[in-house]
Amino acid sequence: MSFLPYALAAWLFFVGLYGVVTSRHLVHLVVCLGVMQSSSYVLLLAIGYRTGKKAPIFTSGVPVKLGAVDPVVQALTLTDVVVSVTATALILALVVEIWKRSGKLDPDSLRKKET
Amino acid sequence: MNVLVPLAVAVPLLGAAALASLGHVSPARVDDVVAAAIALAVTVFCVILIFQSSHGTIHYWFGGWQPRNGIAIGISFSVDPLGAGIAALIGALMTAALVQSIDYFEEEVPPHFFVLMLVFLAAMVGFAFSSDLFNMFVFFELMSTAAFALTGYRIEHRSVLQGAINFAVVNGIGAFMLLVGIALVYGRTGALNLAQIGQVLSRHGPDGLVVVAFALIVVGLLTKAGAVPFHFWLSDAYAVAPAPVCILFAGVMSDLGLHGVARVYWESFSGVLGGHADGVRAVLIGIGVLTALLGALMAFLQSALKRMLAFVVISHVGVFLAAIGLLTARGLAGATLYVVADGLVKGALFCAVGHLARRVGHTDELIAHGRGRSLPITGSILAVGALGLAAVPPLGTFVSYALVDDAAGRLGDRWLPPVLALATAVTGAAVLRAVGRIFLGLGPDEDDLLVSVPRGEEEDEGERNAPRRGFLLWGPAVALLAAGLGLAFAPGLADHAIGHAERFVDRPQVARETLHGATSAPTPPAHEHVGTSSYALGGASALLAVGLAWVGLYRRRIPRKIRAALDATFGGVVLRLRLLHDGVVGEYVTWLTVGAAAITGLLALLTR
Amino acid sequence: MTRRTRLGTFVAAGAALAVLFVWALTGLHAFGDFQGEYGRILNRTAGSQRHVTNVVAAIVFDYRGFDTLGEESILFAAVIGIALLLREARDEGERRIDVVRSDFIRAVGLFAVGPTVLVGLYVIAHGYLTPGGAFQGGVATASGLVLLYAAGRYRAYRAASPKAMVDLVEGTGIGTYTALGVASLAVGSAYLANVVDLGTKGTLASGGTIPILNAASALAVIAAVVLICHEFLEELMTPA
Amino acid sequence: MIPLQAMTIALVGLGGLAVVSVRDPLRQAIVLGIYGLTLILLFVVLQAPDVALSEIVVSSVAFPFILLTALAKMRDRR
Repeated sequence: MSFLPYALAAWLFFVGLYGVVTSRHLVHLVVCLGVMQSSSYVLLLAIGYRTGKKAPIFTSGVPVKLGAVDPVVQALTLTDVVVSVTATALILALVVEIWKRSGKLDPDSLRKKET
Repeated sequence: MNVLVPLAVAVPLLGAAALASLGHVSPARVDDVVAAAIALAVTVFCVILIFQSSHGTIHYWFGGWQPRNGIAIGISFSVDPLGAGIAALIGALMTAALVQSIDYFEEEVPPHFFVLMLVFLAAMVGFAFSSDLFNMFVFFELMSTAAFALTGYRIEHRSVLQGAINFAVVNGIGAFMLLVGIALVYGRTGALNLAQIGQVLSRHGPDGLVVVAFALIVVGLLTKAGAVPFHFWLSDAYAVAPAPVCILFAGVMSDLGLHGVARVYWESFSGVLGGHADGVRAVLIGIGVLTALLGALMAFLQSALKRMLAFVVISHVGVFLAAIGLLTARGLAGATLYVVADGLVKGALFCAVGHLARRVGHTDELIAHGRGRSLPITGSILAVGALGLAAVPPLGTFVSYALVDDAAGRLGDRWLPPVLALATAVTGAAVLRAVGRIFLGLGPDEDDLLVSVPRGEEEDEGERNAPRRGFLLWGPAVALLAAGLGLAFAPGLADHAIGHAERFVDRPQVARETLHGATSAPTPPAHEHVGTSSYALGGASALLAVGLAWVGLYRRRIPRKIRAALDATFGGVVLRLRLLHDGVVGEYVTWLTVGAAAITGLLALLTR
Repeated sequence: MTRRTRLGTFVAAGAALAVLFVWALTGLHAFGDFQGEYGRILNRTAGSQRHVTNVVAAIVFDYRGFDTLGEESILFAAVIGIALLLREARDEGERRIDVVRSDFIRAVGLFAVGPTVLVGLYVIAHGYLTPGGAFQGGVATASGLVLLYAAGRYRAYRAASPKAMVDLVEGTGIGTYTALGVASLAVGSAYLANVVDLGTKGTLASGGTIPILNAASALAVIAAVVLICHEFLEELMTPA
Repeated sequence: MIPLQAMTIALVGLGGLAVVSVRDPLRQAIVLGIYGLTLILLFVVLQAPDVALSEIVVSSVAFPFILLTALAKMRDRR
């Protein structure tokens, strides 16, 4: 049982990757990328969790020696969330642009034409 | 405390913020000149840092958070002459690119372009200096974000859209693999500082977690570098970005991924994996050789110059990776010098292609056949650059090649230098062939062997107005080429590089310096002597390049029987290779998965 | 490559990679039993060293404040990138009028604008005391402005977010963050060093430069979200 | 591990699968919203309120907004 959260991270990773590879719609593809990203949030937070400990916020009355879950992974995850959301927005802008220029949204239809 | 270290990142970011706020008010040319001045300043900072750090690596702790009791609690930059050299290359290429942009674009360039260029500059310099694993990831992402927006600059072309989306998706997944690797490492060591990770990891032997984490980090970085089979996005993206942007992409961005691999291996993993260095070596050299050869072959099959140069970049990434993969100080020194010299040459080539595009309106050698006759300077730059690619003695790229040759010889890998020489020869030949067609009108103007892109889909097509000042278009190319090839004449360059590399690979000492503030004893420079065999190989590579270029031009003069035989042997392979690069992102991601599984699996097998 | 071969190749490689990945994961500590030194030290010392109650905020804006500079720059680059990608000349005359919505939704939406912005600002202001901070509060505040659109007042939304102004705010946010670092260089400290008086723990005036960096990031986030939404809205409002 | 944790983990796992398997983008946007809720729950359970708050603003405001605007735009033609 103590492996379950890590397994969840692995699950989301490969489910998302599968979605990206098989996607027939660029917006769907972008959302699948988002699922993959969430796998890294889960992995980071699961790694830093400590059973029985609270969040790393020591308002008055919470003694420091009680300890808390790892705050560093939370800071890393915060950065990760911002990074992946902005990346998603940027790719989505590109998708809109692709649709405007070619009217296509199936990634497979963007096959290169060579001569 | 050295203020130049943070300023090398902060100044371009401040400039970007200022241009974003006020750039709409000022004319584009003013924005451009301001950005170029900032890039020049960063270059100067980095050159000064090369000298300042040659007496000992500079460790800079942001926020003043020095390690307490040997445990890092903040983020640090480690600046050594090798890293500073690469950073100086970044600054120089950016300066050249921004100078060229003054006259490259016909339209009024929105300030966004320069803002992104400056952010891109800050990101690359930060990545080159950072010695914190997560901070490297942040700069890696920043680099990608700025870069793929720049790729999409000429959004109106179909191939641009395809190149940008492939870039974004494949690099996004690569970055994700890097992050997962970092998470695994943090779970094991509770540390993010490279040196400290190395200290904790080396207490135990390698197990599944260590090997897989290392593999995922390497896969992420190699995706950026464009090693086979993670290279597909690269040839699509570099072929469509505006020429000044390509100067950066081709000259240094790819190679930064390799710098990252070297850094992570030596500072963090060389202790724990040191007992299995042979396994790691086999994998890295294997990917390197595969990349070098495949890239060279694909470069030779292109007729569009930018696409060809994109494959040249891939091929040379393979050469550098093989050199780093030797896992010796000499190999690393050779690779780093090679990255700098070759980066300047590739930057010059793209710069010259930009000039050609601006003057002729086409950069496909079949379409532009004979139309470059009026541009002798551009033709000469490309021809000399092509010989530089082929490591012709005794110029800059050759000196680095000779170091790699020597490093491989000392390990007993005598087969490696000739293979790498073959790759460099083919890349040189491809460019020479194009020069022959475009600038001298040699050979026929059609060739069914070559891949060409349907008309109307390349970024740089169409008739152009003659620029007011041609000089700004080709001048930077001359400067870059002179710098790259002239590196050979910097006294004792190789000797010093080896000395600094020795310091770089001494993990326990680096850790003592980083975490406990120990001072480093300067390593005496080595005494490197270029052997005759290196001259022979370099010369052979250059001759082979000229010969193959001739074959490429006058293929029809080869007796029919030999041609038919060659066709039967290689035709199928070539066709299949061409079909693989079809621009479908789902397939590219599949290949990324295959590559990741193969590298991880092989590393796991070979380090057991 | 046909879709079938692609799927087959992917499933085979993916399965192999999955096995290796799970193998790596088994090398991690048992869930809930993390022993990492880094976080422990910060949990113990951040309160006394930085006079803040939220350790995560202390990491984000102080111990690893340089990461956050990078993060804000990514946001900045993405905004600029989106503006560059979608820049194409949009014809000013052809824009559509407001999308008609029911008056009820309009009223509810308009009613929500004020509170949303207030909540957002509150979350920003208390980021280093309780959960929250620049990003969370920034997005909430910006969404208040975007609510103006949801309430059917596209024109009101446009009036509330003139582009050049927001550009200026975005540049100022990221510029302030970077410049603060340079300021600490000027007084002889390390880049982004916390050189301001740390104040009393548990109050808004605590943490030295942390609140200032927090505010600078919040500016950047609000402007970034408004700009991104703006670009997408402009796309939507311009007929294809 | 407590049952609450196990339950949330199962929910997130199912949610991820659902997001990927819904192929129609508009429906997928809705499923994504629900998936976001499960993630928020998990982050709260893992004692990460800062991250949970981030995920709230991302999955309830930022993501739906750009996703729906983009989809609305692309509904126009064809």
